Amino acid sequence: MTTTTTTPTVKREIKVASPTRQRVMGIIFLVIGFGIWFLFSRDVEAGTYTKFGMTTGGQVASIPDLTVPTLATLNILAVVCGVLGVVQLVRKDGFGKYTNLVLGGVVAAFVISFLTWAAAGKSINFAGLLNTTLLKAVPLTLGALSGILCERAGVVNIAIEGMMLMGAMVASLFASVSGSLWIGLAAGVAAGALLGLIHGVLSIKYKTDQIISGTAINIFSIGMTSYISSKFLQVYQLQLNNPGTFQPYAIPVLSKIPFFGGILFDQNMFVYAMFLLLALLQFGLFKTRWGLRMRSVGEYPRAADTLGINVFRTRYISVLLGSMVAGFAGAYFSIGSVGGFDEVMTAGRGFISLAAMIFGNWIPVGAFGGSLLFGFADSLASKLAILGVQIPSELLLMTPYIVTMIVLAGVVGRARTPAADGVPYEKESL
Amino acid sequence: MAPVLELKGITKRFPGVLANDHIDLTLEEGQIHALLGENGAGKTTLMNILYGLYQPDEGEIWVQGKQIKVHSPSDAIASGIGMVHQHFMLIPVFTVTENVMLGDEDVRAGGILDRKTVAAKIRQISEQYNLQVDPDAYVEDLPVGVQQRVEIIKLLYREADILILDEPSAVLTPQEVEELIKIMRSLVEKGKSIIFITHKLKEVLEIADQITVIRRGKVVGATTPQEADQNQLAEMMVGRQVDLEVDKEPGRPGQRVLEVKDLMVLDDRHQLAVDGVSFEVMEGEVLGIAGVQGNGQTELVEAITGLRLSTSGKIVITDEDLTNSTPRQITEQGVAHVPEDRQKDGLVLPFPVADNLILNTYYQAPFSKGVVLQADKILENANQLIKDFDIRTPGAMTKAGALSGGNQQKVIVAREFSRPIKLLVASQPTRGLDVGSIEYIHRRIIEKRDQGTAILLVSTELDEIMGLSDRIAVMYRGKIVDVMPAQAVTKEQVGLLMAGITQPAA
Amino acid sequence: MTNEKSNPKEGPPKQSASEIFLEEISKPPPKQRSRWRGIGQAIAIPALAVFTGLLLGAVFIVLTSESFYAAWSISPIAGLKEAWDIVVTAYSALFVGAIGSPKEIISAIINLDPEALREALYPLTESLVAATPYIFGGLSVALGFRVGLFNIGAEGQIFMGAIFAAFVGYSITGLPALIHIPLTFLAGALGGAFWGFIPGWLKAKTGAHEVINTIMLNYIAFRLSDYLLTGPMQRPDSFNPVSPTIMDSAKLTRFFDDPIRLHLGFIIALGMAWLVWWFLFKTEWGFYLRSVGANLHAARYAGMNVPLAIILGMTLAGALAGMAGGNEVLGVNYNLAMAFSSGYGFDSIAIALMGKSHPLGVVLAALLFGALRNGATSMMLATGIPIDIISIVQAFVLVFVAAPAIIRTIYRLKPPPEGEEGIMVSSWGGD
Amino acid sequence: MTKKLFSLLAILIVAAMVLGACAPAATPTAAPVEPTAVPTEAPPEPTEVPTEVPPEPTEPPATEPPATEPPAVFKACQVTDTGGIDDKSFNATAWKGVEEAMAEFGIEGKYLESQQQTDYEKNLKAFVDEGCNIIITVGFLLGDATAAASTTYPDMMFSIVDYAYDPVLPNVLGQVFTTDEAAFLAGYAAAGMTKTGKVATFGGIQIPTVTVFMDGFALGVQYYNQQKGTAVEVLGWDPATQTGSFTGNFESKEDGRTLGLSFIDEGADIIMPVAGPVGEGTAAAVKERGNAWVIGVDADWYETVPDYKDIVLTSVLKNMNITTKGAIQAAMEGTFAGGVIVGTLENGGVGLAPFHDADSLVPAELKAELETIAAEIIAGNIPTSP
Repeated sequence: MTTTTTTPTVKREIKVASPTRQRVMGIIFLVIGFGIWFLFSRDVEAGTYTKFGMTTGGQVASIPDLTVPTLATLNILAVVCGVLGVVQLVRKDGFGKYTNLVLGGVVAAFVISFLTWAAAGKSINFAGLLNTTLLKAVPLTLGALSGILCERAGVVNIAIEGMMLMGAMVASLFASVSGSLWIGLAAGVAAGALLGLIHGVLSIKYKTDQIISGTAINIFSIGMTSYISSKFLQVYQLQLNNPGTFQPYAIPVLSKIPFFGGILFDQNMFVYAMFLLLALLQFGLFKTRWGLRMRSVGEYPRAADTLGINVFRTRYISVLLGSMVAGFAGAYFSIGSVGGFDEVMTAGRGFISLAAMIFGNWIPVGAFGGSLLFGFADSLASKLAILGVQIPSELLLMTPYIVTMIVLAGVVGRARTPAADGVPYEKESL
Repeated sequence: MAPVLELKGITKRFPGVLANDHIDLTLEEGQIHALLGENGAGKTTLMNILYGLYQPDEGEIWVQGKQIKVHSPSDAIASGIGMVHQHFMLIPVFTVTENVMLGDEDVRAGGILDRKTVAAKIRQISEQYNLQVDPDAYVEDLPVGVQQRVEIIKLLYREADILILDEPSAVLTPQEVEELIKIMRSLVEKGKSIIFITHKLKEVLEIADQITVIRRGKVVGATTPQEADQNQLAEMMVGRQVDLEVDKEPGRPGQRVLEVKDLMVLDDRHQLAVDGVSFEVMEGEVLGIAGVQGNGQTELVEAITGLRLSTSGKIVITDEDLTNSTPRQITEQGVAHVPEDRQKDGLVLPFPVADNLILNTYYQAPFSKGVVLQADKILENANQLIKDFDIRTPGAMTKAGALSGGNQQKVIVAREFSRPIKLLVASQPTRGLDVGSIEYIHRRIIEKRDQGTAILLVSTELDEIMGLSDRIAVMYRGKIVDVMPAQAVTKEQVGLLMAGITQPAA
Repeated sequence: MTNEKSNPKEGPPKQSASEIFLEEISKPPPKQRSRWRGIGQAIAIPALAVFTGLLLGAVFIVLTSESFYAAWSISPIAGLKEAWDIVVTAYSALFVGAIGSPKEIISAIINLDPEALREALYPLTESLVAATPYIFGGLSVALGFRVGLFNIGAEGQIFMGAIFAAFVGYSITGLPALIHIPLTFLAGALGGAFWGFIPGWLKAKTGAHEVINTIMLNYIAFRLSDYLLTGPMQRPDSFNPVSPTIMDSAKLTRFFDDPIRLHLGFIIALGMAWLVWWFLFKTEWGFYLRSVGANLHAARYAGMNVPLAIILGMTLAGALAGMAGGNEVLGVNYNLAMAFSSGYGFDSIAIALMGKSHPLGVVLAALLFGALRNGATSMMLATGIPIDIISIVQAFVLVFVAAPAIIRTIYRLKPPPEGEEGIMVSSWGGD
Repeated sequence: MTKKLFSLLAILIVAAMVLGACAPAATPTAAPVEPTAVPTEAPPEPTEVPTEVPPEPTEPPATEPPATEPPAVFKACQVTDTGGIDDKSFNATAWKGVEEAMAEFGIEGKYLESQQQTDYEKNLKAFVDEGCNIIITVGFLLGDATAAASTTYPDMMFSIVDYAYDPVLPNVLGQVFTTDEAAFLAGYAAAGMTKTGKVATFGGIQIPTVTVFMDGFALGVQYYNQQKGTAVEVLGWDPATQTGSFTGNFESKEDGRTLGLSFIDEGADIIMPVAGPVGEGTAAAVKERGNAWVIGVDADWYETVPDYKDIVLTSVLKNMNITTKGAIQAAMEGTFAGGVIVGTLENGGVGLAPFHDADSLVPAELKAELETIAAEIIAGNIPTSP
């Protein structure tokens, strides 16, 4: 990264904005507006209506479903986007610092138009869409938080996938044997911690390259869980791999909030835990002594060392906490979402959460945003399949990956890595 | 009364190096004790031991008449020892407040940081010692001089009584150095004691109460400013007679080689860093660009060498318009570049010396035939250059990372000087080098000038600029404020220009 | 911030690759006389790493065997004997499955019975067949590391290579093998190269991290192959997601009669390893790419085109991975079916790391992995131990190779004179 | 300094203790005799259709189970496809057949998991070398490899699940299933039971063995609509255009859960997931939301995933275990012959599982209709595939 050297000394009088970008944005808005009209509006007969469901399935409706005239909605959205584009182009400096916000709005308009069009004459459950978006984001966010914990302290963790798998298996095993989901959860977290300890010892004490250590843990975990699974869990399915699941718990009052209540406050423990962890970490990292010290170790361990902060201990603690979160995320798969472990059931989520972490610039809320984006694209794709859009399923299933790539390339710039991420700390060196 | 600090027989060995050899040092209360020595003499190692970063193999540390064990910086801090490191120990993405409180935070219940209280303390300390800083500013946005103040505030915040300042003036303008000296005086007045590490003789003579000189890990002398002069000190430090002046004939400028016209360049944050700069460099002359770091010199050099695009203006090298050409096109026009940061930009440290010597010519004959590298030619070239440029290395196949700083720089110089060049762009060519290497590099540059090469020298070391240049251009806030013949100006005049003449440096 | 890559040197020209490699991994000794000691050191660590990995694997097998606990409950001695039996049975099956039974081999040689010899050598050749895609994949990841790129996307590139190779293999007819084989093989390389080019280009142009993009592209490649196999590339007379069988003229030559499947691909893989070594260490292009990988700032200052190197590095890495895919289709499977690979790409990362990103190291690591994988089948057959035990052993071996300090501690070896050296790859911390 | 080694070992041992603690606890006594935890008393008697193992084209029927003692070391060996033995789908069900044969006939059973496509040929050869008497291969992915092996080893008996050869190979018995017939019944039942007027199905990956379920299901619903003039909607599959919902894998239960939730959000109250273990995720979603049913596939989920027995409406049975066991039996008795064995509604190869606990909720009228339709399908009067 570039900025570690001491660069600027003087304040410059002249500020040069990037006019090209502003112009390009304007054109993008226009193109989207045109696209809504060209792709969707022209295709719709007058008089059709689109119904947006506002309550998730199995809930008592708190607000009525929203039915909109398809064509009018599309035209209005197209015009709005077009106008925004014109304004952006005509005004000097466009929307200035609000440009990204407007861009978000325009993209949202496009997505809504798309849904309105796809569900023309039918209905689509909007609340459900957001609900599955959130659910899909849960393990990704947890995984990304695990990564943030490790990497903010300067230890690269690509072993999230392996830790998740191990957490999932151990949680299922212990919950089945003990009959208590909580014991299973604790065991899953402990399994993550154990792998974290190995990762820590290898990368902090032995200064092994952290990518290698992480890769080894991934391979080990996949092998170990599959081994145990085929040798024991599948054979004694009912005794060893039948843990049950945490059931949703509707928070009184809050779950009665119209629309959002059902999505946010009628979930199982893991969803609440994710929000709690997210808030704790976001707050902890930037507002507490613990966070300040941990980040200092990830940015400039020698500086931290000179101020009496124990770099090694801080890193160990962070890696342990991070791997515990990964173990927790793993437990979500086997006892939080569905009951039981299956070989490679995490299906690459650990790697995707790694992407979410980088995407969110190592900031918890940002990683949550990345996870939501992925979850939304994923849910949207499955909604479209349900709506019967005539696109081959395989191509629809590519959507979340493609969306992530496009957003990464287009909107999010270069990531700002913690400066000492992946660099083993040598206490004494000339 | 016992001295504030006493080091007795400190010894430290690193694999293959005896960094400190039974060093004794005594610091009296309210005094400034200068520790003088060349780079690599063992000053920093000694201070790192005192500060608990390293553990000594032998020796004792006494503070206020009591022996202490310093296992970690926390122990040092607890004993009232504070240190400003040569490379600032500041985290660029943190604010001043965060940097100051790190490790000794004021917290409310639950470990929540109390930034307000700390910021108030910082303001109070700033006032007391006249160290203005904005507690809420991000360190990466601050000028080096201010960053140094932050470092000092860090010590005062921790109520350190013994302050170690490691090469504090290396990165400052003359005016900032003046400022620093004032600060140091006021600290001593308020009862603090200071160990001042440097290799700059003038500063030592100006403010030190005691002077200890070390060379190759050993104390070679202790004296006071009253008893010693610059030449004596230099001799003690280097171990031989040193000629502090660069020996050179006046330059004989010939044809124009480089012409920069109305050049505008943006920095990484899209701010204007080079603001309409114009100048020329002739054959056989050294144009020195003086200026405090961060006034656009880096961007200027990068634009000339093709590493950064300019937004407008022209760069012409021997009648060829090379504005916004690629680095390779420019290199092939006979432009050599000695970069500012030799480890980051100049060398591939894991590569052998031989490979580093062909880093920008590897694709040309005789090193490459077709696409195949000619190992024997590469080796031959390396052995020749190692001899010609006196690079101290076990062999051509030794990794560049294993060499000392001076020899690393020699590798770069050898690579750049050994090809036929018309223009040499040298950025901070001697930063962080020992006196011997500095001498050597300076001699080489003048030699090159006398062969008719045009030389653009960018340095923040005013002595270097004064010593080498035929003409001096001063850069301030992205503009060249003046260009003048070197003989016609004094150091003080240039120093004022560097600070922007009318207003003092920020 | 020392980035201690085991960086090879441009040795005197007359050295063989293996000599250079051994010197490189043993930190070139300053004087000739200690050279053999250096080589011994170089071999000792990996050998001990493999040994220790197998040992820990054995402990694991024993601890998960019910019969061990049963015997242990009778008496500890019975338990230990049972443990010994379990391990011996398992590992001899592994050995025979990977190398072949020495008895059979010797008797076949004595009797000069070609058929028996083929049978006897079959396990060994199968190990080579299994190692072939690992060589390609390992080279791909290793090349990426050398250019400072982390190619997690080998798996997707393998799929793309397989798709391209299969298509050219079955759709073009009437060519002689002499043309068709190279053509299909190159098509495979092209497919992978295409899939490597995308993240390379994105990184060079937008700074988007190749780790994210290659992960995403893996999934896209999986879905794409699903789509193609159920649609455009489906076998005409079938509803199943299997491509048509490739033309005989596209099949990589096999050297022996059935059942030995050893084919030209193995030779090509060795050739590619040599080529990659030659390219990286002997040509100006290799110098260029390695410079960018080792220090892109210095490379840029020296006039090298860094974005181009990134694109080129990813593309070449992709091409090598694509060859792994093509090799499997053209040499062994003769068609492309859904889920034809599960994890070659990810194993390749481990292989590249074990091989210290050096082509010869990669070949050796791939041979080891191939042998383990192949032998595991026999072990499972003989003892019912799930194949996954191999992954566990691999993980241990990788750790020990990467952290020689552990091995040195266990076996009380003296540290090398110049301090310990592990393997380092550039991660996203280093720009 | 052995501390490091020790700590490493300690980690291992701790990990193993975990297993050590559970494994024996869960193992009743000796392993081999009753290796499965799934209730193994007789194979599940599917619905009302006969259970006898179907005779097929060429050879005389394999009547009742043999009373004679089997040959000493008859070996039945199964090669899985890349899904592995625990795919909770055809690999698992076929293996269940082998296990049943082991229990019933006292033979030896083995399996090999294939990790890669290249393993198929190798594993087949390994079993031939091992001296297996019959080799069961599973899935279309092994189609080519099995055909090749059958030519190389003409004396070996093979049976392949979910695949058939045309022309038939003399030593390979293909097992295929008209799953659509059973799924049709499930669709009809679902249409009759839905309260919201919407039912759903989805698959793992869009391949024929998966979509055949979905086709039958959708057509069953359509047939109900025709008959009753209702407008029950099928979400997730359109048999006409062959597009619909898939998870893209057979592993991620989590995907099954979220997709299940999506279907419930869109108003579906009966879901049939055709995606191996992924379907269990859907069952979890249904259980979580309540108010909905899931229809199992392959085996009777009421039995195999008892956690969800209260929300399993019924299951579409694809009795690969019965056909596999039948093939083994034929091989043992010397009646084995190549060809195709088609599991149909008629011969019990496929079928609809009982409603079990839901039985009381299903109107008698609907049950009667299902029986009639089953008869009609068997008679060939109702088309069950598009």
